[in-house]
Amino acid sequence: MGRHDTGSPYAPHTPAETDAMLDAVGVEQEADLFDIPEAVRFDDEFGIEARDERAVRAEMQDRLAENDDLVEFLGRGHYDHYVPSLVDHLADRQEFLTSYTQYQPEIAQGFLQVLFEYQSMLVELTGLGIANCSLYDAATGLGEAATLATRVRETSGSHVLVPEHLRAGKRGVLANYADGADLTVESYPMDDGAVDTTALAEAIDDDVVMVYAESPTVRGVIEEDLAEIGGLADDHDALFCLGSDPVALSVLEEPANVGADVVIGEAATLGLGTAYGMGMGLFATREDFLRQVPGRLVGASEDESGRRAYTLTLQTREQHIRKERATSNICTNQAWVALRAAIHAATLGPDGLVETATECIERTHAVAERLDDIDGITAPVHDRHHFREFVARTERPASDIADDLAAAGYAVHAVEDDLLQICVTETNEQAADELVAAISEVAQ
Amino acid sequence: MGRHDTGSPYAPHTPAETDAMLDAVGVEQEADLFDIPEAVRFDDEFGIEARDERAVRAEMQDRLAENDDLVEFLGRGHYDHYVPSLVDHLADRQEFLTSYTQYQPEIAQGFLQVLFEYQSMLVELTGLGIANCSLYDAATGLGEAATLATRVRETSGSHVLVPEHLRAGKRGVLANYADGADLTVESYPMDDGAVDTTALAEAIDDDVVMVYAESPTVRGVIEEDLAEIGGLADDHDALFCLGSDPVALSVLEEPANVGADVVIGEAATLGLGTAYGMGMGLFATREDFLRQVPGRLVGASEDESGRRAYTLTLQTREQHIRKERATSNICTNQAWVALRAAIHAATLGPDGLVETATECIERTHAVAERLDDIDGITAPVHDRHHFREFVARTERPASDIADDLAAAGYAVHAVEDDLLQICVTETNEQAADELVAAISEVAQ
Amino acid sequence: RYVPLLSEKNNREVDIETPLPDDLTRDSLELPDLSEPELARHYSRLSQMNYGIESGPFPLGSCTMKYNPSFTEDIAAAPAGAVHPDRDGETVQGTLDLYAQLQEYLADIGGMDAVTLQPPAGAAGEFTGVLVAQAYHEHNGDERSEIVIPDSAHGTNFASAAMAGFDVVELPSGEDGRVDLDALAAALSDETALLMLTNPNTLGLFERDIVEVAEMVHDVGGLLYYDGANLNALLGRARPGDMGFDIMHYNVHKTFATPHGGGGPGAGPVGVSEDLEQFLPTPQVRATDEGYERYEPENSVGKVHGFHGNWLVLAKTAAYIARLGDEGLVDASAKAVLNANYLAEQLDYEVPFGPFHHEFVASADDQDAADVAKRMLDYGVHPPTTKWPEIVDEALMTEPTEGENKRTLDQLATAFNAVAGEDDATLESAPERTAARRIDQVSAARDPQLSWQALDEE
Amino acid sequence: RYVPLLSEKNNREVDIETPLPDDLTRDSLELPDLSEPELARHYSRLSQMNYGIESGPFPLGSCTMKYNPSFTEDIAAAPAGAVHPDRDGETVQGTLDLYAQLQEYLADIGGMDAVTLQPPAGAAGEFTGVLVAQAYHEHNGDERSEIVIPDSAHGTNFASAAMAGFDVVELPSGEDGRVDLDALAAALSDETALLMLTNPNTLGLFERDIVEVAEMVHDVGGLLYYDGANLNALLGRARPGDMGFDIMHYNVHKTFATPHGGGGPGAGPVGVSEDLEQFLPTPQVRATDEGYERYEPENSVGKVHGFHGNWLVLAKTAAYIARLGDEGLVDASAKAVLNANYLAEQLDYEVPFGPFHHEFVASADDQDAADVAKRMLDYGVHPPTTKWPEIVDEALMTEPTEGENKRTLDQLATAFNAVAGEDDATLESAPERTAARRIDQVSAARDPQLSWQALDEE
Repeated sequence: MGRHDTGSPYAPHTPAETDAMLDAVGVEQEADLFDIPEAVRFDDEFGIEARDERAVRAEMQDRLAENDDLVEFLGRGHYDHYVPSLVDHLADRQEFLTSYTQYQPEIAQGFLQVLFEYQSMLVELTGLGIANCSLYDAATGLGEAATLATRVRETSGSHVLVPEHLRAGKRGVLANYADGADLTVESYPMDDGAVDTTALAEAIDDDVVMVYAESPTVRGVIEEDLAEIGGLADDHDALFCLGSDPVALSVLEEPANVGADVVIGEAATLGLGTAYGMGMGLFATREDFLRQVPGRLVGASEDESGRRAYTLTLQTREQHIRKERATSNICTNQAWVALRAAIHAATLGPDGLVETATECIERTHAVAERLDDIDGITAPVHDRHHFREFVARTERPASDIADDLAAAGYAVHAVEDDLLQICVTETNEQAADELVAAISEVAQ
Repeated sequence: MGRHDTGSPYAPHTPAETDAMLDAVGVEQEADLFDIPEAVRFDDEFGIEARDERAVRAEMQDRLAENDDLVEFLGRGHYDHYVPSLVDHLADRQEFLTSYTQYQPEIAQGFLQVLFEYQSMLVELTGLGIANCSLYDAATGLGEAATLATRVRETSGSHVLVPEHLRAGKRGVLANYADGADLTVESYPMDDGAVDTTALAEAIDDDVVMVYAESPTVRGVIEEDLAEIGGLADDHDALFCLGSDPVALSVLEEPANVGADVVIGEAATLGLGTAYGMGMGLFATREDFLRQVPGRLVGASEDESGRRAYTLTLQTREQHIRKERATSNICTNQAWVALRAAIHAATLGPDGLVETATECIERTHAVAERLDDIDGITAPVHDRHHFREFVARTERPASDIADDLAAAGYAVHAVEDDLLQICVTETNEQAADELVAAISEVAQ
Repeated sequence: RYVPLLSEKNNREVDIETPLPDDLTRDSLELPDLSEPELARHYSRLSQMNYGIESGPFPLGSCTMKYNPSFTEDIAAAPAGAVHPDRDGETVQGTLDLYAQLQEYLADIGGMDAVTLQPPAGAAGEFTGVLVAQAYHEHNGDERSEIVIPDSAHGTNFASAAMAGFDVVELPSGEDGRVDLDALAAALSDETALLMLTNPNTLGLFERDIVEVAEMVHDVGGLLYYDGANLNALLGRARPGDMGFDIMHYNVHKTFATPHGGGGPGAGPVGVSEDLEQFLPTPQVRATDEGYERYEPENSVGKVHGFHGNWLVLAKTAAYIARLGDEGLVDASAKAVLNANYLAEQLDYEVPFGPFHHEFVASADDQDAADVAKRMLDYGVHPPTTKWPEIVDEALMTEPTEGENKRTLDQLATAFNAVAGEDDATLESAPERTAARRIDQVSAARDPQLSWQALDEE
Repeated sequence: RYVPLLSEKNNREVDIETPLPDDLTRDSLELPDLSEPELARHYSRLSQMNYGIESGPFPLGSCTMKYNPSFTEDIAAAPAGAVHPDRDGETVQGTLDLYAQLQEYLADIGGMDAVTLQPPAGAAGEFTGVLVAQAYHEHNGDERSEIVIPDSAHGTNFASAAMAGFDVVELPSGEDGRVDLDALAAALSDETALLMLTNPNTLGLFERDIVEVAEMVHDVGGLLYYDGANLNALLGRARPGDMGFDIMHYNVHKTFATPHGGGGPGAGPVGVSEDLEQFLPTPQVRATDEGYERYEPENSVGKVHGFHGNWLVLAKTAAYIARLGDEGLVDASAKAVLNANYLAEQLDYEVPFGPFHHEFVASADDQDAADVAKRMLDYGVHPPTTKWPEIVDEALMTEPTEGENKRTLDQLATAFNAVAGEDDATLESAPERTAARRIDQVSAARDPQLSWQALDEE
């Protein structure tokens, strides 16, 4: 309002200040400062009308209110766990939220320590020696793993093997990363929702640089043959990259123990909740690959007075120093989401994490069993252990059922013609009874 | 979760710590620390089941969602102005929100400075020399003004005069404060919504210790004869107490210029928005009464190094030192709301404040005129200038109309059998057209 | 670390032009005029010059500065709760439900029969309680003029009694720091309207003779008032109602963890026994077959707040109690008492009296307690309440609350004990390590400068 | 000011028991186990050891650290926006509407015809742009192997080009710090897929010959890529699309004030000319008669993010642009450029080249630029970017942004100039006044300790 009615409300200049500064610089007007050839000057308008803060809030919230208010039973790589209020309260402090990358560690010890703690938690969860302090998401993490594989392998190779059941978006991102490294992506078959290790053994050869598997899979199946997969990869000097997430890792066998060389996954399952797919890529790997790791690493050191201090380290791997020979082009990452995940994990503590994970097994099992009782539904389709989610076979077309459920107020995945997928966490479990009832209405 | 499943989640003790501490104290168990006679021990349960954070949030929010979602055109002492996001962002910082009263000013300079700035803003708005840094609300401020009057008057008196149009709650609080000071509260008449100064002149005598008037009044009328009222009070050695609020004061004549000795009012019109009546009492007065002021005062001083510093001052007026001879019993006040109001005022700046106030005049006038065009409605009833709100006369019973409007999604006041009261600010103006249309539907 | 006043950064005087006649308006308004980035830095910086409960321990005796769970803020901020106080009860059933539930929670916890949520602070609760007692006696045609208060009581007790027009009879503490029954007998008479008692008292001592005290007061026709400032010591262990108290207030910003906001807002709900419900402020909330309704108690004392009290604070209170439940409440008190006892055990300062509960009062003895406090600032902790209650020489009134862990208590003890060993000169020149050094409060009071306008006039 | 690691405060190992067979689960999990009050203090304390945009000026060149309006956080936090990425488009019309609007805002601002919001950061935007260029050439049956990049460009340009399998041809800057047309002519060939350019470049200089540059690149069949890192200099004054750029990315966490989050999340939307829309990642969002829908562009490069990009960041971007509007955007650039010019004018350090726009690169000359930065910390301000771009000796790359007022710029200048007059010894022992003193980065890299487990092994 007032003098801030026009122009940017976030430019503090009073008219008198502006005049004094123009004088000091020796120009008459702001336009004179722009050294832009006439030919490319823009003299038109964008036609964006400035609105005050209240109006923008109202407008944006009204717009978002156009989203149908459905109870979501959706997963497949993006999960909704309850984020404790403390996470928002602390992460929103301006000293964290509005800070820059820690190029001046002496005034960034707070954020650096949180990232160091995040890395340490991931080291515990994965059993691997190194975790970086975030990539964009699980998909880009998978892409980075593939390029890492080409760098650490002694001989070149041309293939990456991925499971038949894989989120298309994740495979798509991998393909783009792989392409630049002259790799092609190929699928190996699965059997009843898990890796068909016999088929994998046939598919793999020395031209494979990396084998990727997930546990839980995109369908929520807990993989039982990880060590065997790791062994197969090892036999062919291929990296074994495992996809998982921090909640699952709190109870599942440590990836390091099944031969995983890299763990990637969606670490925003802690810290973020449902965010239209926004995530945060976890990336952990063996210490051998230290100098090939993509992304930022925080290390402990000392300051001049001998006290422990933290700093970004091994930056010579990064693009701003190594340019086209960098381990990755990543610069801005998801540091603040990593901070949120770390605070969330700390708030849960080991008991809370394990309890959350255990519920992801028990609750999912219970809901699947109840659906199986409904005529026209078989659940779970895969005779496996599940985590958070499972697929159910339908007699009616799955997409028709999904549409009917949407009309009734519930969102589920229709993954194939006759397959629904359902994800249950603590944030939608209160509506699970209603969902089961709604499905029984529309199953036939 | 985990070890925090039972007991208070906000008590950090691990079992081992608890044991070590019990050992150090020399008792076997916590119960042994309580020196409570058997006869009054409580061995029962409250029956309150602990719920986790998520469950409490869901439960409370579900409960509040039982409130009907009406667009409110309500005022009469509690107003909804848009509170900029910055206010929440800053006021919620734990250093402000969770701090205590500033008994150790050396580590409370931040809050003290904000309160000092709040006081200063109120000094500018009222023209009076002193503003304290908050009372509970306007009503308790009025009560405190009455007891101040008894303390500063040379001779005792037995009456306080208040206007005929006065919120019952405000009068009720005043009555309780007055009673203890052996005062009775009497009304003087109003004429067409404003003070009937002739009648006031007749009502006042030397037994009156204080005359109270409001501008804007509870009906939104801007009082035109304040100086005359002030003169009448002065003639009888009575204090003139004026009720107003910071938004109105940003354009209305300074209270000091019309002879006000005390200004009270609702200062949470800045900083808080609709809060079920929660408010913050502004209290400003002449410097003569410095040592009789109720509530906390922040003063500027210096620290040992000669730098300006702030501290609570004149605490000898207060109950913790002066006990029953204190100027008030107030201890915990509304400091954080004062901080919010100060930030809100600063965010608006002088232009924004004046613009907000001007809109309270123009917008209200426009809506009243449109209602006046409706058959069955006369508005405004009072041929006066209005601020934020006005009363309208109805042909149908006002409460019937209010009920019909509630059914249509709008809340208005039915203040008398044939009077509706309507308040318009920037937060409901977008629905003013709809309200006018809705009223035209139900006016007859 | 000096932050200029907003007015020193940029003040601006604007002319006032409105649709009103000029004689109704001011000519101009002069206020700070700064942009949002400047304001964000200003207040963010000031916040960094302030000590909150997340900054470190805050062992202010009688203040119960415990951790404030952030989730309660989210509940208070729920848009559905932002309703106008004049809304028809039928249209705000959610809010009334929450009020009804909180009334019930508090009644259960205090052993009371009815609770009003209207008083906006503890002292307002005291005043309300005194009004209720007054109304009770008047209702019985038995006007009484005196309220009896122990010398160790909070100053607000005295002030609240005086505000309602009562004479205060101060009761000297016994040698054990508790109520002396002989002194009480001497103080009581048929003019006694009320005895106001804090239990455990401000020394942290439980009034062991509470049953006798109640009998004595009731025998002369008086009522008993419980000052809830120290209720955090007793949750689930003992209830004021069961001890014979007729009226009590709750300091929700102490016992129930709502943030203190640098001085407020708090809330001071008042509980009463069945007979006194009729005198509570209006409106009360009750459940009916059709939902919740507001009603006016039969012989209500009227209003103690313009509307319905401090809603935002009450919402946080309800959330905190629901989060803790029975077990959490009991545990909170247990750990608060354990912490106080543990800390006292570590101190070099003498701690007279006992056994104490949630707080204790150490004596700085030949040191100046206020200087001790300033010096403790140099050790990075918030000091205790000082020089009060007066029955302990150079009192250091200390209440760690349940929110501190053993390590923090040990740090606090280290700070206390370090200061205990220092000389007067060191203490007098403290604090040395804070943003502001010792502030001259004497000249601040002698020549008060209460606004930037006053500074400008210098 | 040392805060122990969470694991040093209390770690706990819990046994794992689940309904799963034991061989699928780990035996135990060891993680910090602390209560909420302890955690609140831990992180609150750590935050106080960090410098944010509300702590003071942040003149990091090429980083555009401007004030982040807090209201955009409220919009991002709106529950109605918290939807799953796999929701049917028909059920998330609000979200798609916002995407469509932001696509349009950005297209208008950049002079582009279509925009994808999928890239989650600026470098991801570059990679996306390179993929689009690659797809374009391949679509034309014209595979090309080289990308030309000036030596003053951001390191990410080189890395992004390499990631997509291109060879990088580095273009030496001309004597005036801009593109040298002769050098460009030498670098271009029929293998040139793309020229990646920052304009104004990292020296703050507008590429005056941009029209000729574009012609030359297009003449050899190449495309032009605009690195949006410095777009804050040009809002409403000039548009990359009008200069001949075919592809560009936007750094919304720079130009459009979304908070940088200590390293992210950002978002790096990519705009393209009409011909290239067919290659954008999938899905795109468009308006139809029935509302908004997602669709896959005809020859899409596929995915660059697993879902739909950094939604929370994009919501803030849209809110910021709507708040400013045309006038605000133009003013933001004007003030950013004015601030840079004003600040440069006050410095004792030499500032080569010019005229510059939103940033300038001063030379510390015979001082070590990194030491200068450390010493500036002692003056309470954040230092500029140092030692880059390399074409200025001991570069101090400085971008104050529009968010600073004259007083703050004067303070910054005072800090710069004070340091300019200090000797090497003073600089080398800096910082002296910060929580942590100079940190040993060399041994951190030589013997990396990247987890508390690694520390424990020591």
